[in-house]
Amino acid sequence: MTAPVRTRDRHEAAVGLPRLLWVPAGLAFALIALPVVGLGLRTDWPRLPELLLSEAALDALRLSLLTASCSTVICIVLGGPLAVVLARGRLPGLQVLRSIVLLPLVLPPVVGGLALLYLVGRTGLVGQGLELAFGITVPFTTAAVVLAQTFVALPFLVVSLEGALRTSGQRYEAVAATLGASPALAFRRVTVPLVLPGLLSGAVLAFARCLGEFGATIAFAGSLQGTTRTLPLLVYLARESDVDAAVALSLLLVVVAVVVIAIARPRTVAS
Amino acid sequence: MTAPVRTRDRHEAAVGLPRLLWVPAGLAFALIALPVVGLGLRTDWPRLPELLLSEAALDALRLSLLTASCSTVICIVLGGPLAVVLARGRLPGLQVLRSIVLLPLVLPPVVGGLALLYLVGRTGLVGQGLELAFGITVPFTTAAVVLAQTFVALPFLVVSLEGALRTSGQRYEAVAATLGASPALAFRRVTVPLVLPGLLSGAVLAFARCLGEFGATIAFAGSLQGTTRTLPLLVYLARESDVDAAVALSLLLVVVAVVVIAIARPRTVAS
Amino acid sequence: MRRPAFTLDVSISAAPGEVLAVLGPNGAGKSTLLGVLSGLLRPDEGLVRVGEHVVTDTAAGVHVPPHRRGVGLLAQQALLFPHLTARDNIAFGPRAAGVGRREARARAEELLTGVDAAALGDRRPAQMSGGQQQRVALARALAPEPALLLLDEPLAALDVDATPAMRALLRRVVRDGKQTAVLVTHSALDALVLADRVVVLTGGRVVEDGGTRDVLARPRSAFTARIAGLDLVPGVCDVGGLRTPDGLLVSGLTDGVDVGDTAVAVFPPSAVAVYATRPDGSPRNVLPVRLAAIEPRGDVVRLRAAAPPGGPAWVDGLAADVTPAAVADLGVEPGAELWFVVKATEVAIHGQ
Amino acid sequence: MRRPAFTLDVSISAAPGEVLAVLGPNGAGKSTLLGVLSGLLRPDEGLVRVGEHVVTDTAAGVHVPPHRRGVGLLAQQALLFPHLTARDNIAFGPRAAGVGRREARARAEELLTGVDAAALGDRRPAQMSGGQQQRVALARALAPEPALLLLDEPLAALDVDATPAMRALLRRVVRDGKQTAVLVTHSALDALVLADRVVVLTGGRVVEDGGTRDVLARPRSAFTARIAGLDLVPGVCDVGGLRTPDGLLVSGLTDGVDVGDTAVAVFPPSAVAVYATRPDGSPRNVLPVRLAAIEPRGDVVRLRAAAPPGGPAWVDGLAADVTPAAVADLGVEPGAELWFVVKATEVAIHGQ
Amino acid sequence: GGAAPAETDPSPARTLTVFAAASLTDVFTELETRFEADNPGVDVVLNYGASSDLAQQLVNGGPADVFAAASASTMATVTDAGLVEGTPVVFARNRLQIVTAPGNPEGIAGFADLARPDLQVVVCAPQVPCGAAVERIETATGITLTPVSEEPDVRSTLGRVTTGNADAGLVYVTDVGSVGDAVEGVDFPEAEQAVTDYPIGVLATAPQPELARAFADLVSGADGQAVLAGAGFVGAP
Ligand SMILES: Nc1ncnc2c1ncn2[C@@H]1O[C@H](COP(=O)(O)OP(=O)(O)OP(=O)(O)O)[C@@H](O)[C@H]1O
Ligand SMILES: Nc1ncnc2c1ncn2[C@@H]1O[C@H](COP(=O)(O)OP(=O)(O)OP(=O)(O)O)[C@@H](O)[C@H]1O
Ligand SMILES: [Mg+2]
Ligand SMILES: [Mg+2]
Repeated sequence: MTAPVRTRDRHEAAVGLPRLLWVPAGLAFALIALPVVGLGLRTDWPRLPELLLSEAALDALRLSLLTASCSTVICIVLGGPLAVVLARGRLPGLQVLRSIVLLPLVLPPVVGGLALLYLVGRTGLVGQGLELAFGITVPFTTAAVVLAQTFVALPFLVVSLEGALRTSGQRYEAVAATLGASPALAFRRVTVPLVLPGLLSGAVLAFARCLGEFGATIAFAGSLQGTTRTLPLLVYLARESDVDAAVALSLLLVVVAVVVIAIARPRTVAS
Repeated sequence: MTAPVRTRDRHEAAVGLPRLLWVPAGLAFALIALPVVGLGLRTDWPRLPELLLSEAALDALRLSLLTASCSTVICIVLGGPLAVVLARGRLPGLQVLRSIVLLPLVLPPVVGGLALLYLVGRTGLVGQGLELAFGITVPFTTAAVVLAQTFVALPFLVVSLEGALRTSGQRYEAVAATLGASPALAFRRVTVPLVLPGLLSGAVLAFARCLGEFGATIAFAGSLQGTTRTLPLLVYLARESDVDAAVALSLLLVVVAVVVIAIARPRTVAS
Repeated sequence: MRRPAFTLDVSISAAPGEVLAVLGPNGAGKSTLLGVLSGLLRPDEGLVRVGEHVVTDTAAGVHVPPHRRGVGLLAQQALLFPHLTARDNIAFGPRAAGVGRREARARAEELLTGVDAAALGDRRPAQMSGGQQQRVALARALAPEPALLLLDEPLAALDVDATPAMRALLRRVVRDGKQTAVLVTHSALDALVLADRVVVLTGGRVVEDGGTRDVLARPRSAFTARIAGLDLVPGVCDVGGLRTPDGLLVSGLTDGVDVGDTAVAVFPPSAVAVYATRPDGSPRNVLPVRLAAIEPRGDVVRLRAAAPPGGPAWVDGLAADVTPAAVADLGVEPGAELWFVVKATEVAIHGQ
Repeated sequence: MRRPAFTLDVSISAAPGEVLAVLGPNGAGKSTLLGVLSGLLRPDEGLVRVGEHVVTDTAAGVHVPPHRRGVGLLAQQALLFPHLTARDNIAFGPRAAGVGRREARARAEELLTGVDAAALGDRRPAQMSGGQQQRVALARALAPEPALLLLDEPLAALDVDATPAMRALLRRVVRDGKQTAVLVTHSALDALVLADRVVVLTGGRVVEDGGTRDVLARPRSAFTARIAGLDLVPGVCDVGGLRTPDGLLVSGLTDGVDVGDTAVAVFPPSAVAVYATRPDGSPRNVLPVRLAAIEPRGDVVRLRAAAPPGGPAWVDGLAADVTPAAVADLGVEPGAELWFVVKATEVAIHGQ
Repeated sequence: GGAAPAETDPSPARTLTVFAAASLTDVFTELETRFEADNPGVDVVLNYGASSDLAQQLVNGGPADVFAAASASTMATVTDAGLVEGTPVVFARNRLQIVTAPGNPEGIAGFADLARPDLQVVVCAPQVPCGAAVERIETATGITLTPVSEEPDVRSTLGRVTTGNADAGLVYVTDVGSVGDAVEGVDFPEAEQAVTDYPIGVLATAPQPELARAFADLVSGADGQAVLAGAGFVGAP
């Protein structure tokens, strides 16, 4: 059985890995881990508690967690359907749509932030409309942070979920249809549970990207303590005056990320 | 048959998509596309040729393409095996390794660059060794750009490939083993072809991320025309004095990305 | 329905409540046919009607999606939902039809018992054996009680204990329920027990179509004869028998066929006597063959013929049922040259 | 080998060059057994030896990986490599063994012809029918000529034309080649044609083990009797026959069993006469049954019994083969109450 | 922090939004505390960033009361858009200093030494104010540097030297002061020819014009100047 969702039988003997793989895998791991370890070594541990427990740091941490969570939820709610349409839809020009979805990845985040400012800023196309119609201004609010994060993180979710949808195929949806399930029901009861691992790993990627987001946020949402100054922005500011503080705050970011991912990931694997 | 690699039968009737999905999918697409369109509207088209054909722009474009390609290749060569080990290996603590691989995603790129500098810089742990042993200094060279890009892009490749490996499962490798294929052979002739779509979409993600990379490059490699100043760095600088130029150069980046992705992607789908 | 190197071109119909068996060699287009009926495949040209409703009409551009056809399909591969337990797999269809959770589970429980898998209710597909999966898949296909039920080899992979029980269950469901059913099978027994009518497909075309008993008792194609366990020789009707392509006359009783018509000669393997040397005697049909295989079957042993060197090709595949004692007396091994002898009175010749 | 609610506990062996058939109901552990032999599953406790080499020994912590066991496995699911053509699928094994590309393709071509799929060489699995995939999978398993070949229902999903041909091919390969083979099947015919010895598994345990003919001619378990097409009644040996659990005496010829031993009474369905009313006469064994199913089988019709209300449970599943004319005379429908009558001379009683 | 800065809330809890160049972080954070102490019920919200980004935000409708830029040209972007009330005031100036490893191991004495081929020198890119200053000095002295990198901001330039990856760099005096003993600053006379101005302006659209003027006054007033001087800035002209 294909069983993306299967309980691994503890009796299944591991299919061996080619030995040679371990060398590049080790190198790749070292490339990622060593710089972070180096960062840890540079850290001024005794000063750490003071730095991390400052009001500014706590504000930023709270804001970072809040906005990254909101953005991830929005990414799932909007990006999930987009991934399904890209993977399953039969539209002319789907190929072009697919490339466009990747654009926020290529755009330097600051430019992405500027693009958002041009669009949703008070003088922007959409921004003017929003202000006239509802009296809402988006930039420099926490909503702007969420928007900026969603913009940069959306492609992550879409691309990994689309990959999972493609790999899992449509066989089970076809079976559901022959059992009388409407597309909506088949989607809810078959597609979603089957691609849950893909969705979760996409969500983890998106969350991580949101947590680390800097350029688009500072350009679009500004850097206001408690409202828009997330941890990465605080790191940037701290660097102006105190590199040690910046490093310490980065480590906080790293720890938060590892904790959140460790909480989210097990389900990916167990299911 | 699971057939991630199958020729789609043109007779297969599409399993319908729930209608309601199109609304969030459209929203998600608008969220990504509208800012970019807004950027296009802001562009000073008459000045475009002059801006894009300047020596600085051409140098940056050449450098960006060169380094992003190199980095993507390194990501595949190193990250591919790492993904396989993470998806298939049976090691205690794999869960932790898996979270660590995501760190470059969370770390603000500038901090990532700093971390690399601490490690491979002249006074860094590895950097000192390199200088003593081979007289090599890495920062301020094109190699540093590649290193910085590889560092930030590696998780993309690893995570999406690992997802594909998990979804495709190990059934076919088990079959290969019962036919007498060693793990190395099974890897080459079964695993790799089966996860090719996942590998390609991971590579596209990584390439896009490399192309847009700014923070780690500036912090680690520096910014010198022809050697380390890639397009995003040029965009960032240009924006200090001339926002129009920055927007134009960003559009160049966008066009390059779309072209490269459009060339790379079709294979993902056809195969 | 056209595919590279394969074209399905059939016209079949089943009356409401009728059970239609589809027989045919591998690759004949049986699964493709069910795909078209269920709506999972779109034919290049064609019209499919279920009850009063046209569900596919390529001329008019009609293609009703599978879930709105009232058609259930048990595909050749079980494809149980890997994330659901056996019970939830079976309850899926009734739930999709709007049946309440409790009622759907009760129905699932009942069907689980029906397919003799009551103990497996809480298992996921990956925790079941091949035959267990097949049972649950059958139960799942039966659960929504669609107006038209399409079953692709539903009894494959089942053990001897289960097969009669499942067959009885299917019979109950499709005969007593007022469901119309199309059943793909490789077993004459399934067709005989379950089906009113039989369609035989070969190479994407209908080669036989009729009441189950008629078709199996008077096969017109080599494939049907093989399924029915009969020997068949094709040729042209001649006076007193059938003239084979190489000119030999097979004597037999003609039955409403005119001389010169294409016809087939049919006889049961049990009517074939086997000799190691050419016998002299009353039987008119004496065929030189090479022994291809010896297959014990319960009380008798089936000897399967192949064409002898230089002999006619049409003897290939003919079977003779003899007693084990006779085989011992003959003392033969595959490859030996033998004579198959059939009395003319045992040979029925009918038109094609 | 332990799993929740299932434990496989067997000890089997096959001499070099021997073909061993494994029979058993669904979920008996047949596939699990092959998994352990091939090395894809690690047993909790156990020892597996292939030729001279110990390949699994849980006590010593030995587990040779599958690809170094010289063991080939055709699993229950075809699982053809979806990215390779049929030809490349078959050539995979020889290529893995270091055979040159050209030679491997030649071997693939030969096997493709052997499984009657020569036209499919360039097709991908998704472009083949179920039976076609099964053929290619069989060819793929045979291609590397492993010392020990494990085949899990290799002839399922094949059409009647193909089955004898594949059986002959298998026979050629496993009998003439010096390969040892373990063959899982649900068909007595496969076992009789292909296997020297038979092992019957039920619920993870070996219930019978012996020469194919012995086991099938003198079944000791209900399952084996069913596979062999015989009727079986379990009980205890008594003077002149077999005493069933509910106290009835089934008369028959005892055969080296002592009174008081557990034993089974075995008789062929063809020896069973059927009456609508209780007959008077010489036959000693007169069993009241309820008719469960009527199955036409070639020349005869098989009547399958179920326990009548209040009657003994062990009659459930007994079969009687009668002529179609007799059925017409009886004029019965499933559910009718009948009498099954067997002469004592037809009943063999042997120990268990 | 707290309430969204866009709100014009007439209640006693008033919010003053100040957009300031990131290099002013320390100074303005201190001045924020003072201003809030002097004006109870006022919450100063500071938005730090690259001057050019801040200018873009303002041009695109960013709701600020005060803008303090790190260069005259970025302030010009905002005044050209007609967003500044009156004329911006230069409240501080900054000049370049050579920065080297502690103890000046390479013995760098003046601007001319930076052209030595054995040295790895980093400067700011000409597009940013500190790089523009370097360019002016180069023109004035006729000495052309061949830096290994042209950084996009002063902090990056400084970071190169603090981490030991460059032998010398050209940064603002204020930056050298902020990192303490990690580096050593070397003054050179040509720096006086390329002083960078820090202008401050009250926005025409300021929701809190009086408070804005008060804040600008604080910065250019004695208190502000003292804090600025403490950070190494040269006072207003
Ligand atoms: N996707 C495809 N592309 C091309 N040919 C195909 C495709 N799928 C099936 N075929 C061919 O169509 C023919 C009919 O296939 P189908 O699955 O209907 O056969 P079947 O009668 O069900 O056979 P079986 O008894 O083996 O299941 C076969 O010859 C097969 O090779
Ligand atoms: N992963 C698993 N977890 C728990 N139980 C399992 C698992 N896989 C198989 N089983 C159980 O183990 C038993 C043996 O399964 P196995 O597949 O060996 O049966 P089998 O004899 O091959 O049956 P079949 O004839 O249906 O193929 C079954 O009862 C099955 O339900
Ligand atoms: Mg089929
Ligand atoms: Mg099995």
